[in-house]
Amino acid sequence: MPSLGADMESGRLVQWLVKPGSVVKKGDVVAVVETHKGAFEIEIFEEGVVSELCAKEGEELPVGAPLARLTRPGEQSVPKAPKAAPEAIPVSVPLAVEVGRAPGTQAAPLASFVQPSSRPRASPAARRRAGELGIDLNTLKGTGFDGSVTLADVELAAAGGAPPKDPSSAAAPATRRRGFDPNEMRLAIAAAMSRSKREIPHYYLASTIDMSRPLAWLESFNRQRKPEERLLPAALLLKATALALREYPQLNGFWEDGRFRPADGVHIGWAISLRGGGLIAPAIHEVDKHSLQSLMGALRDLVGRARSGGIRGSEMMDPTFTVTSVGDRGAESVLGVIYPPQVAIMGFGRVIERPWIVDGQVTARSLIIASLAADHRASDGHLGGLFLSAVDRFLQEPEGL
Amino acid sequence: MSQKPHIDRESGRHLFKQMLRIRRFEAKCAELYQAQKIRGFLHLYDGEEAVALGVMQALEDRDAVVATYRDHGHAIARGLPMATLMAEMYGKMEGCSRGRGGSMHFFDRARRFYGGNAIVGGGLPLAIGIAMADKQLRPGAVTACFFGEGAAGEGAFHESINLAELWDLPVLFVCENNLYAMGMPLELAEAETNISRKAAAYRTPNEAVDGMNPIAVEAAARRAVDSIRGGNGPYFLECRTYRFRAHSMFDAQLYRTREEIELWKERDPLPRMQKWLEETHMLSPQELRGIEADVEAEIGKAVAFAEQGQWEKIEELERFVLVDEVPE
Amino acid sequence: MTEAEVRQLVCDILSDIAPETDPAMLSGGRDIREGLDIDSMDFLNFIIAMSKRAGVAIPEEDYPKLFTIDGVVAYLTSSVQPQGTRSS
Amino acid sequence: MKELAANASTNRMTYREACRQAIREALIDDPRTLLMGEDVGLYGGCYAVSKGLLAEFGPQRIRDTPLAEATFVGAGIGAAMAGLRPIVEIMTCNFSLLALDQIMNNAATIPHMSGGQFAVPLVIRMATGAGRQLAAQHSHSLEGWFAHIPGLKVLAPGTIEDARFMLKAALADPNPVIIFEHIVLYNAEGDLDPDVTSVDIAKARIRRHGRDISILTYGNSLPKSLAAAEVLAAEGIEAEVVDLRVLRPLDNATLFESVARTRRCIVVDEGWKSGSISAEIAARLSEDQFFELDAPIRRICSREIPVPYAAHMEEAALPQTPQIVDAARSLVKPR
Repeated sequence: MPSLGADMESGRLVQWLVKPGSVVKKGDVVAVVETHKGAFEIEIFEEGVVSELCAKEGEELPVGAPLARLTRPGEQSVPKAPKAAPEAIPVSVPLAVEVGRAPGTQAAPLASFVQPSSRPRASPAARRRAGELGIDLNTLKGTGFDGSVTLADVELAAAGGAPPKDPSSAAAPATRRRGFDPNEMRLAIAAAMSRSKREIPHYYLASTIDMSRPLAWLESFNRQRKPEERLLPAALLLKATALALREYPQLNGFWEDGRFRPADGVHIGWAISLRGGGLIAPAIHEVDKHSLQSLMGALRDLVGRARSGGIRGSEMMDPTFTVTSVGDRGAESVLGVIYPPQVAIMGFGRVIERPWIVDGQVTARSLIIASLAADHRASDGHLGGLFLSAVDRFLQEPEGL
Repeated sequence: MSQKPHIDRESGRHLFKQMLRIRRFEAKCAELYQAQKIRGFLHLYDGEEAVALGVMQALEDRDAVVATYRDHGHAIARGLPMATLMAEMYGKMEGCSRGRGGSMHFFDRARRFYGGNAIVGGGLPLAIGIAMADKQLRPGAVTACFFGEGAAGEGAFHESINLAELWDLPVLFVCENNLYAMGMPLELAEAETNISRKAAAYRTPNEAVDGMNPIAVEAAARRAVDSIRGGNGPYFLECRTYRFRAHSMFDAQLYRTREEIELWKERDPLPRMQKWLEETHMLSPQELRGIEADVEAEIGKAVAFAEQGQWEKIEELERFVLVDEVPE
Repeated sequence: MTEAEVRQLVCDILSDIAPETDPAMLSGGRDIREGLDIDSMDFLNFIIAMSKRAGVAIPEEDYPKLFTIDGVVAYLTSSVQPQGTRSS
Repeated sequence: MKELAANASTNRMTYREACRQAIREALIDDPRTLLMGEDVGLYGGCYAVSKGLLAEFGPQRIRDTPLAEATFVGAGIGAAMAGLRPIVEIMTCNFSLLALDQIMNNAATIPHMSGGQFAVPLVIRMATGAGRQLAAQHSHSLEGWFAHIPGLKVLAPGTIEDARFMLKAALADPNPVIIFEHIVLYNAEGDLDPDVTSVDIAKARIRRHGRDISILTYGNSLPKSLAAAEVLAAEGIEAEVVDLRVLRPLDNATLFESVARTRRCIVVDEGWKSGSISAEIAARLSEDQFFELDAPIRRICSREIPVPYAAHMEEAALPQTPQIVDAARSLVKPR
């Protein structure tokens, strides 16, 4: 049972996606585990052949307990491996896309050389378009050759019309749940935030940032574009934060074993509040390296998957910093609580229109209150202030983001 | 058959000087090869000069030449400028093949020099075609096609002689029989070692001649060319000769003895010609020094020309893979 | 597109975006952002889907007209009519 | 006296007749042209393409050669270098192997190796392909081998029109051009458009337009592919059939454009799959058009065996229409 978070102690195996004899590769999704934060797809980080399933579906297991045994390539299978295994090895069937495919759907005979792949099976054209649109291929059901996601599938999905990969289709048992259990999540948030407030000496800083210029730029940017290409202010805020983090890496990392460990990339956890209560903050990877449009795509994808329960365990584990933004209907400011073992969290309030003094004149401007909560063990307030200034500076030059 | 050519002072010195040009040029090539100025395969013609020279003496500008990969002697005797040959071996653009062919592939359209061909026997079919075209477009022109005795093992040799005879084509087949196909001795390669007899089997007029004697080769070549121009179809000339140097630069010559080489060197056409010219008072010591100085100067200029030549631009790499027009 | 078709389309799209909700229960004049707890990202996804499936261009300044289902119906029935649906 | 009037009145002719008319026209148009090869004269050509030409043009222009492929092909090369415009016929492409040295080492090489001093404006025609129960030594499709060689142009007429007019374009080209005439097509009959008097030898042609999948093919696989497209159309799959026509240099632009539009592609090639022209096309598409593809590239080629004699075995060895249909179905409508 893998640990999907610092606060996870156990998980309940909901569903196996492999069986003894299945060939697995690094990155394949092999099982679904329910935790107090909801259901997660469990990836495997080894390759080989599944020789034994140790856990039964429905079983609750502590972190660290074996779920299955694997025979590495070249190794002898353990004696307990079922005898039927060899012919059961579906070499031509990629494990990752088995989900959602009707049983009995046969791989076309021409596909016999196709190797199992951990990636969702998608055509190159679909893959490129999905990348442009920021659509996660994992969420799509393929209608193309050998069940692959086609360009048309992606475009249909982009139009909002695609049936997402349906977890309750015939291939998956009806017991499988992909959403987040609000009660479990409440407990998880309680545990993590308690730990944070118990262990982390927070300090708080806030700055008011004049958003008139970035928002004007955004408006003109969006005016020439179709809805699916338009940006939200969130993309600007996120990118500016990422670039500032590159300048101040002391805020991007973890407090572990009594010392700060800088992260090796800017993977920002984006706080998404869920309807019906609860909150998750999965990672967007390498935010500093995204263009605004690809970042926007990633954001849309992430929010979409958070709604449908398609967040991967690794995404929950990867954030190196968190951003919480209340959006256009929230409070004026937000002071965050750090998610351990991270060392800082950025908060953006709602954009508000207020009198503001520019060049000695009082004028109406669009403002946003940006706040930083940081771990005083890892950094000091002076650095935090410089960081907030940097965020401001990057926002004032939106064309450079 | 005994039309002994008349050698006067001028023609004698000309033959000597031409052979000396080839010999000294190739000595320079060997030196430059070891200095790594020239690379690739380098096949030297030392000892065989009388063959190329004697045959070329009998040819006219309108005639065509198809050579082998041992083509320095053919090219020089045909009148290709030494400088463009040296530049070619340097791989320079000013080379006679733009630096694309190197030692084995000298070409010169203006002198109807259809290339050194590095596939043994590969030039014979070309000569057939050139002669076909000449017969229609340039009546009276002769195509001289050089090849070694090793080519007699190839099917193309037999096919070509047969076709030339069958179609009465104006081809002068010149077999440079130097006894070794690379390292393969003639008697181990051919059941019938008399090469000219193979031509006889195709009813082609043929003759074997001392290939170490430029005067004899020239006389035979003139007889052959006269016959061809007279409308009698092809002619086969076997020139029995010997190469003094190894097959190419990297050859330990395990296949023949030093004694054999020394024996043949006694018949080296250059000193023999020089001795004969001196004895008949057609070449004074002063004139000899003059000729040698001329040749050395020409070689020096050729090397300088090659050194100063330009490398073809890499952007030109694909140029002439397909051509835009037939050169005129 | 008839009014009923537009209403059905809006409900379909909202169901995709907010699967936990039942848009059909929403009154036509209610702000769907509040009624369904739709944030700005969801709303953008709503606009994208609406634009594609109804085949209309929706400029950003028109977003406020689409905050209610009634608004969407009015917007689409007026703008779809002259423009015609985009065939695919 | 020598006019094309004989058959000009009728536009309907066989592929064989089209080849013959093309040769006649070339011989009439240019005194430097001659036809040379085995049994092209008295016999009238192994496939009767040159029947009657000896009587019309005489033995200097219609030259029967001995069975000496290396030399009569090499002679064609030399003659082209020295000013003639020969058409050399190699009876069937399996015999071309005996002349491969001349084609590769001389024809394809000399223009470049001589620094552009010599051109080889030669046309070599050869019969290719299987389907007439000629067994393993007379049923090759070696187009791909020749298409491997820089310095050559390789043509594959798959229509009566191309059989009729490609030769003229090939003779006008200053480079060595090889024309592969498919033995099964010789009897094919069709109407010539009276307005067409020439064709290019540079471009592929779309023979049937479609939006769902591109079938790239040539030679005798063209009619098979067109037949497959008919079947598919009845099922609602609109296949585009692209006739490669020119196998070297390949017309990337037309192929890429078609595949980028349909996003799916089948290459049908009577050659063996390994190291074939179909392999080349598939490789180019994946190198340059990878992100346009919506399905894996499929190839339908001959089985990798010496083509057997027995009719049912031979048929099973070659690409056939049902295979093309099945492959298209699997790519376009997988379920």
